Amino acid sequence: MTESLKLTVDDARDDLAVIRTDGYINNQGGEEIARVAYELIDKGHKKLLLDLSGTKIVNSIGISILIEIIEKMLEIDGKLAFCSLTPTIEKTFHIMGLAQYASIYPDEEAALQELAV
Amino acid sequence: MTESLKLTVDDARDDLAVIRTDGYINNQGGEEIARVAYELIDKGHKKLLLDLSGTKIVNSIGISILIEIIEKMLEIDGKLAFCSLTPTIEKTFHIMGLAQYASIYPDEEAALQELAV
Amino acid sequence: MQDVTLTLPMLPDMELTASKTASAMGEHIRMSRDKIDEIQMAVVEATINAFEHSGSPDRKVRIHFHVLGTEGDPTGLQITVTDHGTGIPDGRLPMPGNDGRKSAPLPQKRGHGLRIINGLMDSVDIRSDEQGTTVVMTKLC
Amino acid sequence: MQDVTLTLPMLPDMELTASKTASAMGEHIRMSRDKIDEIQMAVVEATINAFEHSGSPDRKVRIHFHVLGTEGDPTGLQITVTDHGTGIPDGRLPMPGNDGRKSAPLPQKRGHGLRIINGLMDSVDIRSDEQGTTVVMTKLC
Ligand SMILES: Nc1ncnc2c1ncn2[C@@H]1O[C@H](COP(=O)(O)OP(=O)(O)O)[C@@H](O)[C@H]1O
Ligand SMILES: Nc1ncnc2c1ncn2[C@@H]1O[C@H](COP(=O)(O)OP(=O)(O)O)[C@@H](O)[C@H]1O
Repeated sequence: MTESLKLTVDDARDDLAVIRTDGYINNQGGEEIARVAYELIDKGHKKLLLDLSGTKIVNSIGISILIEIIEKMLEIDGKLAFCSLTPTIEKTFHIMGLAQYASIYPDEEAALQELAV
Repeated sequence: MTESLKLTVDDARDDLAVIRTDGYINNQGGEEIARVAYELIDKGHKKLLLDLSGTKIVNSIGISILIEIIEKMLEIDGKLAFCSLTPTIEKTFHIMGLAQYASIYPDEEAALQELAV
Repeated sequence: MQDVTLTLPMLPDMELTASKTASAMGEHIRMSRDKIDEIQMAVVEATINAFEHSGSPDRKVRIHFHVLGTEGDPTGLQITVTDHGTGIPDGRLPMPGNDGRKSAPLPQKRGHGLRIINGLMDSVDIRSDEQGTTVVMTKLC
Repeated sequence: MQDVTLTLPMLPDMELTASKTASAMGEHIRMSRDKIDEIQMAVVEATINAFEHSGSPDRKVRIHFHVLGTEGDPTGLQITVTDHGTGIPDGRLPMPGNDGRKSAPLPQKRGHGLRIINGLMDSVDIRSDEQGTTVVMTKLC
């Protein structure tokens, strides 16, 4: 009975994988992202970029699950980054203290330039 | 205090002009379309194509004003046609009896092919 | 249990608030986009009718969204639009087989709202008296 | 006069209905897209708090949208989210200067909702007791 988040994964690069979201990041949406992220980590990807250009709305429960992914990434000395946030979602990430632990880029191009080194 | 409809006009052709709508066609929206249509008629355009691809919602008051444009067109032996309607707007045009007096095309390309002769 | 109610002031374009709520409800029960669009159009028509014709002294329209079926298995949406106006005058309700217009050379301009609602929804029930008007319309998934 | 009320059942994703209504209201008074987005996010947080924490026996949340200023010159939107639950436990309200977390090596996962509402809206007033919780939040145009 919930509107489901759609995810597409681009794991063509060795180290870095991109997850693109489309829809609402609520509880289930966050869990779906985590599931995909852990699969990518298991496959050896140490850098993940979450492209939220298709996401116009989130809630703090969904984002709390993204914080779990950040924890996991810090454990394995990896990195989770975000791009293409709406101004409100970016503000929310700052309020939640997430921006200290994860880089935020304006778009995929800018993110890839910095991450793919 | 109303969300205003945006219109763009393509009157590069001699006989035929295209009006593209973006937004809600309510009372004011219909009147705005009529104002632009009458200007184009005054400039000598005898065929008008209304491209509603940017309109997802209409109301019957707005559409009643489009019927006035059809009347005007019949008077001057001209033609008003529509394209790019959502299935619901097309259904509504049929219920209102509009489809008998104005041609409806799937998109601008199909409309121009038939109208620009 | 799954009911949503919305009370709107009679102000320009407030019907869009009703149609957006209808859309959210339709998405909630995973209706197809086309059916949701039809519901949105019908809700707009019922709401502007109350705005334009009811003459309701409280200048409010109440819209009730009721999910048919169960929470796990919703089967449709029933929407009730209520005003406390003066009611629909006799003879204004569209009759089956009488589409409200003579064989005119041109389509009639106004008087389509109730027929649009009938045409787009699966079932429509209108109750109207001097206390006001209630339009109950149903769309199945 | 320009008030809209919405009563929602406590069901998954029903907060989106509230946020869509908020969006329609913001558009109605021609607020900027960014401000509308902030309102939508704050309304989602206040609504899911009521869903998740209130324990309200009627399993309903009431949301009231009030346009500030006059009809011709709206100056903002005041949104009140009310539940009839058990209230916010003492010590859970975020305090100014106390952002609710110690200087931890990681951001805390939960407990951000009320701070998000405070951060995104222009003013927020929370009243809560054993009869329930009312969050009043205002955003100026
Ligand atoms: N909520 C209402 N209250 C009072 N009268 C109504 C209401 N809805 C419809 N009517 C009456 O029924 C007539 C037909 O309505 P409708 O089919 O929607 O067409 P229109 O709104 O274009 O007149 C209206 O002209 C009005 O007299
Ligand atoms: N409507 C409510 N009814 C009862 N308790 C509430 C309500 N809203 C918030 N709370 C309490 O305040 C705490 C903090 O809420 P919040 O800042 O939104 O973070 P979170 O929802 O992640 O816990 C909640 O854990 C809950 O105990």
